[in-house]
Parts: sequence; C-alpha cells; structure tokens
Amino acid sequence: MLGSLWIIPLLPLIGFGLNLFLGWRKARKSLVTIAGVGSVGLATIAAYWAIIGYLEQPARVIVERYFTWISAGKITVDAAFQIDPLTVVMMAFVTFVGFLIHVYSIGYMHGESDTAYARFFAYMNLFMFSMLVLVLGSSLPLMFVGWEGVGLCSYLLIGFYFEDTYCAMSGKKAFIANRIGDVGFVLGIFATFAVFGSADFTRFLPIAAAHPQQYAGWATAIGLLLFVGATGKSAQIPLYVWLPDAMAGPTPVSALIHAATMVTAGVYMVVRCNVIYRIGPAALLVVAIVGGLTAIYAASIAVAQNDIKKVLAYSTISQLGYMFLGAGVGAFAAAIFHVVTHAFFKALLFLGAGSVIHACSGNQDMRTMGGLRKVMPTTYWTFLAATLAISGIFPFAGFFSKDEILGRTFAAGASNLHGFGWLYYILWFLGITAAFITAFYMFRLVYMTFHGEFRGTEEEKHHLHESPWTMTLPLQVLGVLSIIGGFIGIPKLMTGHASWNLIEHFLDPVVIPLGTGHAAEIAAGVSEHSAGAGIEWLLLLVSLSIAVAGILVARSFYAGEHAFEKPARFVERYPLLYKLILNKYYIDEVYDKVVIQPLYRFARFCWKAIDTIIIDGVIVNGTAFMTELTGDILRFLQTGNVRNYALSVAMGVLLLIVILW
Amino acid sequence: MNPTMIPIPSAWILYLSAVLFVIGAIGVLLRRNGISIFLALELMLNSANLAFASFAFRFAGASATAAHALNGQIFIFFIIAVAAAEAAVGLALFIAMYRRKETIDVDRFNILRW
Amino acid sequence: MHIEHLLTFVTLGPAAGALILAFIPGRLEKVQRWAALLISLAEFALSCLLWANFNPDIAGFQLQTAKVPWIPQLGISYHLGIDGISLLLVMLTTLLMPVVIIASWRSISEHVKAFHISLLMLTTAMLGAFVSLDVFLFYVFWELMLIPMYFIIGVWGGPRRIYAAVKFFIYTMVGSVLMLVGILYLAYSNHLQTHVWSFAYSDLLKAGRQLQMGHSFFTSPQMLVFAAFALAFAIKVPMFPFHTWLPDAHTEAPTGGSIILAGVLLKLGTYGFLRYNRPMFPDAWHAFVPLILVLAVIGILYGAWVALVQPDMKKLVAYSSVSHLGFVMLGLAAGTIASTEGAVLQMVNHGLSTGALFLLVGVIYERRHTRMIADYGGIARVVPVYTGLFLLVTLSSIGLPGLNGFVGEFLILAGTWRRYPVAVIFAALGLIFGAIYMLWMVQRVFWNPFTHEENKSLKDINLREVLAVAPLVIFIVWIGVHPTTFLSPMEAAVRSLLMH
Amino acid sequence: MVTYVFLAAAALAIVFGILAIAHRSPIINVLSLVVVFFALAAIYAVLGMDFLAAIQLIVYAGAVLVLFLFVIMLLNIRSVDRLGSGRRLQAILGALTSIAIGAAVVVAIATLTPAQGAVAPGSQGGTAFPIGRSLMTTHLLPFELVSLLLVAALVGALVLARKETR
Repeated sequence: MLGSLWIIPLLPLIGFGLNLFLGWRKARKSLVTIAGVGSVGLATIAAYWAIIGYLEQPARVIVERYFTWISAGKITVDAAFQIDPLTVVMMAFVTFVGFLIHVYSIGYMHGESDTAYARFFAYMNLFMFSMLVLVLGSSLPLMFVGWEGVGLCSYLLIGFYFEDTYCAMSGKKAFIANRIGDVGFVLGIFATFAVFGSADFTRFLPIAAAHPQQYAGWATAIGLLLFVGATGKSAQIPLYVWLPDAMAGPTPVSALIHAATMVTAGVYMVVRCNVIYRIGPAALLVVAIVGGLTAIYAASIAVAQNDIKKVLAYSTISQLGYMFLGAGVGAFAAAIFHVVTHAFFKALLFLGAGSVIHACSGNQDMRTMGGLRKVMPTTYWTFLAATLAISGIFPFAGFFSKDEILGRTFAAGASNLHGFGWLYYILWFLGITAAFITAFYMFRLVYMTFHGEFRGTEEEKHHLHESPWTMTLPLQVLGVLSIIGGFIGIPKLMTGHASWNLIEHFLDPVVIPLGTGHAAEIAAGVSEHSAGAGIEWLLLLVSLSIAVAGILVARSFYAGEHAFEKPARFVERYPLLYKLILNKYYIDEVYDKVVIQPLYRFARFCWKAIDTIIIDGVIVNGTAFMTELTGDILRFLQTGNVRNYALSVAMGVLLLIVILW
Repeated sequence: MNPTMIPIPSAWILYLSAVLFVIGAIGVLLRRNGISIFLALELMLNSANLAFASFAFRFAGASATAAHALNGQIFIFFIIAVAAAEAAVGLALFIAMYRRKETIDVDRFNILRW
Repeated sequence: MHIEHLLTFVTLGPAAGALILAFIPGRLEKVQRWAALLISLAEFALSCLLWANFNPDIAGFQLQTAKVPWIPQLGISYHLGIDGISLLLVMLTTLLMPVVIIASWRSISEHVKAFHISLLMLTTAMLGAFVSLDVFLFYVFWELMLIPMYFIIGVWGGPRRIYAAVKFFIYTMVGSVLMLVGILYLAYSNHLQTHVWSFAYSDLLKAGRQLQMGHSFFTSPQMLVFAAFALAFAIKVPMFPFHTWLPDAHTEAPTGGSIILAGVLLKLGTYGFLRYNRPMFPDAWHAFVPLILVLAVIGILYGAWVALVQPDMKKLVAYSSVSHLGFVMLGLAAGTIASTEGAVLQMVNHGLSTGALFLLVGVIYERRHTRMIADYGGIARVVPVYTGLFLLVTLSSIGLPGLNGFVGEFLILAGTWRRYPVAVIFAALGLIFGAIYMLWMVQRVFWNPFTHEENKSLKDINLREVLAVAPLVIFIVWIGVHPTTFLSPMEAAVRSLLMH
Repeated sequence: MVTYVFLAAAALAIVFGILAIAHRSPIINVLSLVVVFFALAAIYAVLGMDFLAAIQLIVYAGAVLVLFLFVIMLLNIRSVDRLGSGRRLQAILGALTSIAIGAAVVVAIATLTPAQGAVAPGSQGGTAFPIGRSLMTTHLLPFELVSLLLVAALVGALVLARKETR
C-alpha cells in the first residue's frame, strides 16, 4: 500500500459516489451500508497496511508525487501525498475512529428513510476522503483541499435535517465561521509561497529551519495567518461559536467531525508547521494564549448547559484549547498525544450521548433524564470510562496527555520561555482550573444522566432501552481505548526511560531541529530545562487531586438525596453570573449585534442607496435624463417656421465666412 | 464678337452680383408670401449666375485659363435648368399648400415644429 | 481543409449556420432547434480540432489565416489568429453554445428561428472578437455582438426587457465609441511614423507603445488612448462603478441570454484589458494599476455585499458576477504570471460556474415562473438531483478546492500577493462574503421548512436539462482537479505578453 | 459705350430688384423681376455671352416668370404682406445678416480681385456653337442628368399640383 497512498482516500470517495447513486436509485439500506461502511473499512485496512509498510522501512518522510495540480509562474502545487510519523498517527486514529463511528451510524441512522440514509453515508464518506487528504497532503494547498472539504461535509452534515431552520442555519454558520478562518489560512499559504517559493512541507519547512533568524518576521506573520485558520476549524476564540450549534447534526457526526477528527485539524496544522511557529515565537505565544483562554472559557460555559450534546460541545472546545496550549508551549508531541486520546474519549462520549438520546427518543435535555445506568449498562460503563479519561484520572487516557501539556506549560514558566515566564504560569493556572471545571461538569453530566431517578414522562420511561450491538460495539472498543490509550505516552518521569513515551519518541522527526544561533529553540530546550523531578511529581499530584476535587464537588451537587439543591442555591445567590454563563456570555448575541446585523444593514445600504440611487439613479439614468432634457430644450429651436430655418442658414453662412476668413 | 478690349473691370460685375444677392436674401428672409420668397430666390440664383459670368469673362481674358472660360457659361446654363425645375416643383407645392389652407403665407405653415 | 482556413471556419461557421437557418421555414420549429444544435455541436468539434492543432510551446499567434485585404486604402484586412489565451476563450464560447441551445429548448417558444439566428450571429461576433488580429476587424466584431444580444434581451426577455436592452446597448456603446476614437488615433499615429495605413494588431501595438506619456492625464496621449480603451472594456467587464447595466440585463434576459452574457460577453472586457490595454500602453497601464486594483477590490466586496441582500436569484448571481470579475481584474492588474494565468482561468471558470447557475435558475423558473428566493424554501425534498447539481455549482462559485473556482482564485490571489499583499487581504474577504450570500440563498431556497405548497408539484430536473448542465459540470470538476490541461496552453502566451 | 450700357443695366437691375422684393403686389414683383432679367441679359450680351443672354430671356423671362404669373393669377393673390411685416426679430436679424453677408462679400471682392479691366472673350466665346459642342462632349453626362432632373420635376409638379382624389 505504501507507494500508492492515493488508494486510501480514494476508497471513501468511491463510497461517496456509490452512495449518491444508491440514494438516487432509492436503494435498500443494506446496500448503502455495504458501500458506505465497507469503503471506510477498506480504507482503514489500506491505511494500516500503509502504516505497517512505513514502519518496516527506514525512511521517515516519504513523499509520493502523482501529478502537477496547479502550475503557473512561480507557483507550483503537486498533487502529492506524504507519510511521516505525524501522518501515521493522524491517519491511524482517523481511519479507525472513523470506521467505528460508521459502524455505530448503521444503528443510529436506521430510522431514516432510504434516501436520507444513503445521503448520510455519502456525506460521511466524503468527509473521510477530505480528512484523509488533509492529513496526507504534502503541501499547504493540498492540506487546504482537505481543510475546506471537511468544512463542506461539516456543513452538509450539520444541516442534514435541512428542513429544520435551526439545522440549516447552523450548517451555514459553521461553514462561514470556517470560511473566515480559511481566509487567514489561504493568506498564510500565499505568504508562504511568496517567502519560501514553495508550500510543500518537505521544501519550505527545512528552509525555514535552516535560517531561523532570517525568516523570523515572516514566520510570525505566516504562523498567525495560519492560526486564524486553525481558530476557525478547531473552534478557538473568537471563531468557536459555530461548534455548539454544530450539535444540530446527527450525533455520529458530532462524534466524528466535531469531536474526534475535523476539529483537531488545526492542532495538526500547527504541529505540522511547528518550524514556522518555533522561529516566529510571537505566533507561538498567541497560540498558547488563545488555547489557554479557550480552555477555561469553554469549560466555564459547559458548567451551566442542560443539553447533553452542548455540554460535550463546549467540552470539546475546551479540550481543543488544551491542545493548542500544548502546541503553544512547544509540546507538539503532547498536543498530538492529546488529540489522539481526546479522539478516543470524546468520540466515545458523543457516541454514548447518542446512545442516550436514542434511548430517550431524541430528547437531549439532561434535566429530564436520570437513572439510565440501570437500563443501559454498557453505555453507562463505557461512558464512565471516557468521563474519567477526560477528567484526567490515572491511569485513563486523558490523564497522561493532559498532564503532559500542563507539565510542559509549567516548565515553560519555570524556564522563563521567551522571557514570558509569568505568562506561562498564568496559563498553567488557567489550565489547571479548567481541569477542575472539566471534572466537575463531566460528572455533573454523568450524575444527571445516569444516576438518580428518571425524570422524564412515563411514556418516555417505557421506551428506554439499551442500544443495538452496532452501536454498543464501537462504545466498547472506544471504552477500552479510553482506558489504555494513554499508555502510548507514559512520561519519562514514571518509567525513567524517555523511550517509553512512545508517541513523543515516534514524533521526534516531525520537530525539525532549527539552524544555529536561534534564541527561541524550544523543542530541545524545554525538556532539558524541565522543572526537576520533584516538582514534576508535585504537579502530577496537584492535577490529579484537582480532578478528584472536581468530581467530589459534582457529586455533592448532583448526586444523592439532596441532588440539585446546592446548584439551586448557587443560582439564587449569583443570578447574574448564572444567567451570563447559561447564555454563553451572550457572545452569539454580541456577534449578531456587532457584526452580522451591521453587515446586513450595510449591504442593504449598498444596494438601495449606493447602487440603486447613486450609481444607477443619479449617474447612469441621470446621464440619460440629462440627454433627454437637453433634447427637450433644444427641440424648441425647431419652430417649424421656414423663414426661421432660412435665417439660420444665412447666419450659418455668415458664420462660415467669418471662420474661414 | 470682336476681340476688342471691354473696359469693364470684372470686379464691378461681382459687386453688382453681391448687391443683387443681398437684395434677394433680404427678400427671402423678410417676405411671408411664398411666391414672393420664391421670386427673391430666383433673384439670388441670378446673382450667382452673374458671378459665374464675371469669372468666365475674366478667365477668357487670360490665355492660361481661356480653356476654362466656357465652363462658367455651361454652369450658368445648368443653373437655369435647375432653376426651371425648381420653379415648377415649387409652384406646384404652393398650389398644393393653397388648396389646404387657402393661403400661401409661410408663417402659417408650421406643423413641423417641435 | 487546409489548416490555415480552420480559424475562418470556426469563426464564420455560426454565421454560415445562421444563413442556413434563414432558409428553413420558421414554422418548422423543431427543425430549427435541431439544426441550430447540430451547427453548434459541429462548431465545438471544429474548435476541438483547433485545440488539437494548437502548439502550446509557441508564444505568439498561431493557426493564422491568410491576411486578406478588406479596405486596403486604410490598411484594414481580414486576419485571424489565436494564442493560448484566446484559445481557451474560444473553447469556452463554443462549449456554451450547445448548452444555451439545449437550455432554451422549451423556454423559447416564440420567434424560434430569429432566436437561433441571433444566437449564431452572436457566436460569430464573440469568436471574431477573440481571434481578430486586425484591430478594426476586432472593433467590427465587438460592435456586432451588441445587435443580436440587444434582440435576445429585447424580444425574448422579461417584463422590463426593453429598458434593459436599451440600457445594455447604449451603455456598452458609449464605451466602445470612445474605443473607436482610440483605435483611429492609434492608426493615425502609426501612419505618422511609418507613412503606411495599417490597423494590424502588431502595428498598432508598436504605435501604442510609442505614444507619449505626458505630465498629466490630459496632456498624455498614451493615457488618453488607454482610457478610451479601458472605458469600453471596463463597462463590458463590468467593473465597479460601471456595473449597473448588468443586473438589469441579466434579470430581463432569457436563460440562454444570461448564460451567454455572463459566460462569454463579459469576458470580452477582461480579455480586452489583457490583449489591448496591457501590452499596448505599458506606461499608462503602470500608471493606472493602482486605480484598477482599487476598483477591482471594491468590485469584489461591493458586488458581494449587494448580492447578499438580493431577493431575486438572477440578480444575486448577476451581482456575484461583479464580484468574481473583480477577482479577474485584480489578477490582471497585479500582472504576475501566476495571477494573470489565474485571471484567464478564472474567466473560463466564471463562464462555467455562472453560466451553470443561470441555467439552473432558469430550470426552476420554467417550472414556477418566479425567481424570488422567498417563493421557495425546503425544495431539496422534492427536487434532490437538482439540489445536488445546484449545490455543486454553488460550491464551484464560492471556490471550494477540488472545483474550478478555487484554482482560479488561488492563482490570482497567490500571484497578486507578491506585489500587492494589502489588496489581497481585502480581496480575500470577498471569499467570505461569497460564501455568505451563496449559502444563504441555498439555505432559503433548498433548505428550511417546506412553506410553499405550490412547490410540491415541482418536477426534478429532466434529462434534457441534465444534458445541458453536464458539460459545464464536467469542466467544473476537470479544471478543479487537473487545471494543468488548461493552464499549460496559455503559459507561453501569458509569459510573452507580460514580458513587454 | 459698353461701360455706359453696363452701368445703366446695373442701375436698372438694382432698382427693379428692390422693387421686386419690396412691393406688396405680387404682380408688380414678377414684372419688376422681368425687368431685372432683361438687364442681366443685357450685361451678358455686353460681355459677349450671346447664348446666355438669349436663354436668359427665353427661359427666365419668357417661361419661368410667366409660370409665376399664371400661378399668382390662378390663386388670385392680390396683395399680401409688406416687406418685413410679421415677426420683428426675424426681420431685423434677417436684414442685418443679409447685409453683413453682402458686406463681407464686397470686402472679399475688393481685396481679392484686381481692379483693372479684362479682355473680352474672343471668337471662342459665347455663341451657341462652342457651348453646344461642349455640352455634347465634355459635359454630356451632366447634360443628360439635367434632362432627367427636368422630367422628375415635371412629374413631381404634376403629382403635387393634382387635386387629391379619394
């Protein structure tokens, strides 16, 4: 399979075409299942085949060029795929998690009509294609193909129930928010072409790495522009607003696109372009700050949400913030590590939530759930595993990755990175606080959903059931991964051997060493300037105890006989704060009032005032009117009196004589 | 004709032509009666004829241009022919106009105005 | 057939076809339609032959016809030739003609004969304008375009067709008459220097380059002649603020007319800038680049804003044209090889995407007789295939990678960035607005609750309409995936054009 | 002698020219014009243009002006307007313009033409023979065209003057 990587994304693309055809012919669901899930399954096999092939040979970066995609002047873009450790990691979990979610969808989407079912799998396959192009693409433009492609699929899938205005609107919102980011991304690509002459990763990154000082300024600019794209795609401040609304799509979509894969594309991009960020440290700092702020900001909103998927959505934003925080302090491998573990547990959380929603006949409001533990044990236990993972409880997957990021952030503060040590301490504090909040809201969710007594109607209660095996099997697989997934990145601290941290070791080649004499050498720098083993152990304990504290607070608030009393009192005491958080700090409203409405009004002004009245009315038709008016006045010279005409002729003769004299 | 000197400067004839032209022009511009206008027009045509005659007369006197002397006279001939045609059509027009309005006062014919 | 005559056949073929149609009785409407379709298909086949015989390594004009004197006293002759740039546009034109004829199969039911004759004459005029190597001949073809288009809008158009047709005609005429003055001035100054009358492109090219640059606009012959040409082309493009004839013409024109208008006619303007203004008046061009850049960027943003609030689908697409052609002008103004190639490709892209959009709007208009967005909603349920096609074309129009629009915009912006990064930043905002107005329209037409009961009986797109839109879709994908097919033939031409 | 004849004819032409445009009676106008034409014919004769003098009398005085008389009598026009009646501005501007043109022409003649006398046309001059030969050879085409013009005028006059039949 290595040597023809193009087969991997092509398979889902074929599945897309087949499903479109099947949907058009209104074919049976089983056929669609074979085409839709089968193609992704084959792609997964192909991907792993390629990965094995890759691991068996010595080269660390292999670029396969197929044909010249765009070539004009100094701009050349090859249609080429690249496989390197980062691609391997991304491709491995994207195909695998993607496949599991496809399997899950068989059960989840079974109630849809034949055409809708085919349409769903068509979109999902198209998404897999785009996502694979994104991770395999060997240059920024090619990455952008996948980048926009996943955005398109996100649009289509969020708006899957297109007859619902909210769904249609949310899809559009997602696309446009992504588009805003994408504009930054393409500008970054243009700048890359202008500065380095190529946007192939294997060309411009080594050039930048070899001359860090020369390119520092441009690298900062490019890094920031690309990061604008990342804020759109990975839902960071200020473009995160689309992700909570994206929950309007079917739940497998939320799991696949809006939790596990697509939204991590931004992190992938930052890590992929780590050289650019490392030589332009201001950009890296921005990444860290945005990540840290997003982490705590989104977590705080999640606390007050009652929609189960909305909680998870804000949780995703918050976790993505962690990843950017990690990338921002130069812990690129840790960021990717968190991407992977997050893919496991967040996909699981969403699928579990989907299972719950499935059981509750589409209801997503946690206030009318409760006690589901007894009815759907598989869902409950797997969900709990994922919750422990995201809360950062040892030895679940999230513990290792999150702790790695926080530890590196603290280390950055300790080593006074870029001279902004205090800032990194603040970021670390934000991160650790967000970890507390995360543990709190996740267990709030668990208690409200699975514990206590069912609070819905009798009819709903009667309908409660465990999901079919196509849905629970992926839950179980992901549950196992959520438990053991963290072991690919056991810190050196625990084992004493750096090589036990498999993922970091594996991703080492991605972080290209910089040329000599650069002050902002981070990759090697931070780990060597770590805060010392004692402090590291302390940090570990702090984050663990913080997580446990969060769980305990949640328990005292939402579990047991006096559940919901404390929160109610809290709301009574701080009504404004509660309202602010419940309404997500009114950011949507602010955007609407400050950006959208003025834009719309301005557009109307352009049309009605500038276009219709000034340009067309006054200038264009005004000219026509003036012409008509002149004629209207001049026609009075036509008296109809022959003698007047004769006089005019005589005067004309006189005039001619005078002129010709 | 005998080739004796005729002591009339050709300029005199031109002056006469100019005076007649002005008289004709005044007639055209100041009369309202269609037929009178037409008469004045004929006077103007004749003044032009006279100018041609003057030049024909002058060219005939100089050997270099003698060959063209006839052209002036030929032109007068053609002008007379055209004037005759014009008079025929013009007078027919006036008859037609008179039938319509019982007058040939040209100020009364102004339906072509604005 | 001698290869030398190929271009003559391609150019005058439709006119000959029109002549044939003239002898078919008008009441045999079916025969008329089929004949016109066959002629246009033959045309396309001929132009494919052109493509096959084209040598992409030659920068200059090739496949030239013999130079036949037309008005020898003034050195005006019949002389045609193509380079990589005009080749693409010729292909676009001949591709769109059958599409237009198929698209008009049902919607044009009156004066069928006259309609097809007009279309074919229009084709000859457009092709002629693209391939003329004699500037006077170019002008004749240029003006000849107006007449059939005037009839197409004025006879088969909507309720305000007379207003739109007259506006289109006079507005365009105003510009082109000034261009005639410019052409005459060029020929005259050429005559002054060489003492030979000539209207040949190559001669006037030299004459234009030698025109003086004065200290101010009004004392500088080169700037004045440049402006005379530029005005004609700017109106045709149309650049902001000369664009207001376009929405009227588009809304009132029949579907076929809109396709041709957006697909090819507007390209004549941008083509003129590239073929005449840029190489003929390099100094004046240099002086005017900032203005063109600013107008292009304003056009991109302004067109998008105005499109955002249009209640009428065709008007929305019309304003989106203003926006898209702003990109083309931006690429031409920047003048790097990449941006220029992108601009030429974007001309083709716009022809395909906007042509397809007009076609698809026409499809639904034929069924419901309304183009108001508010009269639809949720119709994706009743017309799924149509929705899919419309969505694809929409995505191509907003520049999704993998489809044609992206390649053009990418090259334009990436090429422009080297020289005018600020302009690119503003222009790139147009990409956002482009997505907003297009997707908002899609949402209001295809998604959202199904509110209008009368839409229930809407029939999905039929085979004929699919056949009409299929060639466009094929090329939309083709250019998106493998643009090299279309970029490599123009490479040499663009390079040599920019060298001067 | 010749000079006196010319001066007398010129005086006659001017006086009767004025009468021809100024008198209120159309009949008097026509008859005055006859006198003018006779005077011009005399000048032609003095200049040696015999043929022209003859056709001036035959065609103009004899045919055209008689046609005018016929029409005036047919329409029974007795007296119409005075010179310059009606529109005052038209009259003033008309007179001024005419005089200005005349003055300009006079100045032009004075500055451009030598004042001395000229030789009379010799035997090649103004008899019917050289003119006739020239009309039949050099000027044949215009001559034929004039015949066409006269036919057209004839037909046109007939059509215009015909009583309208419904």
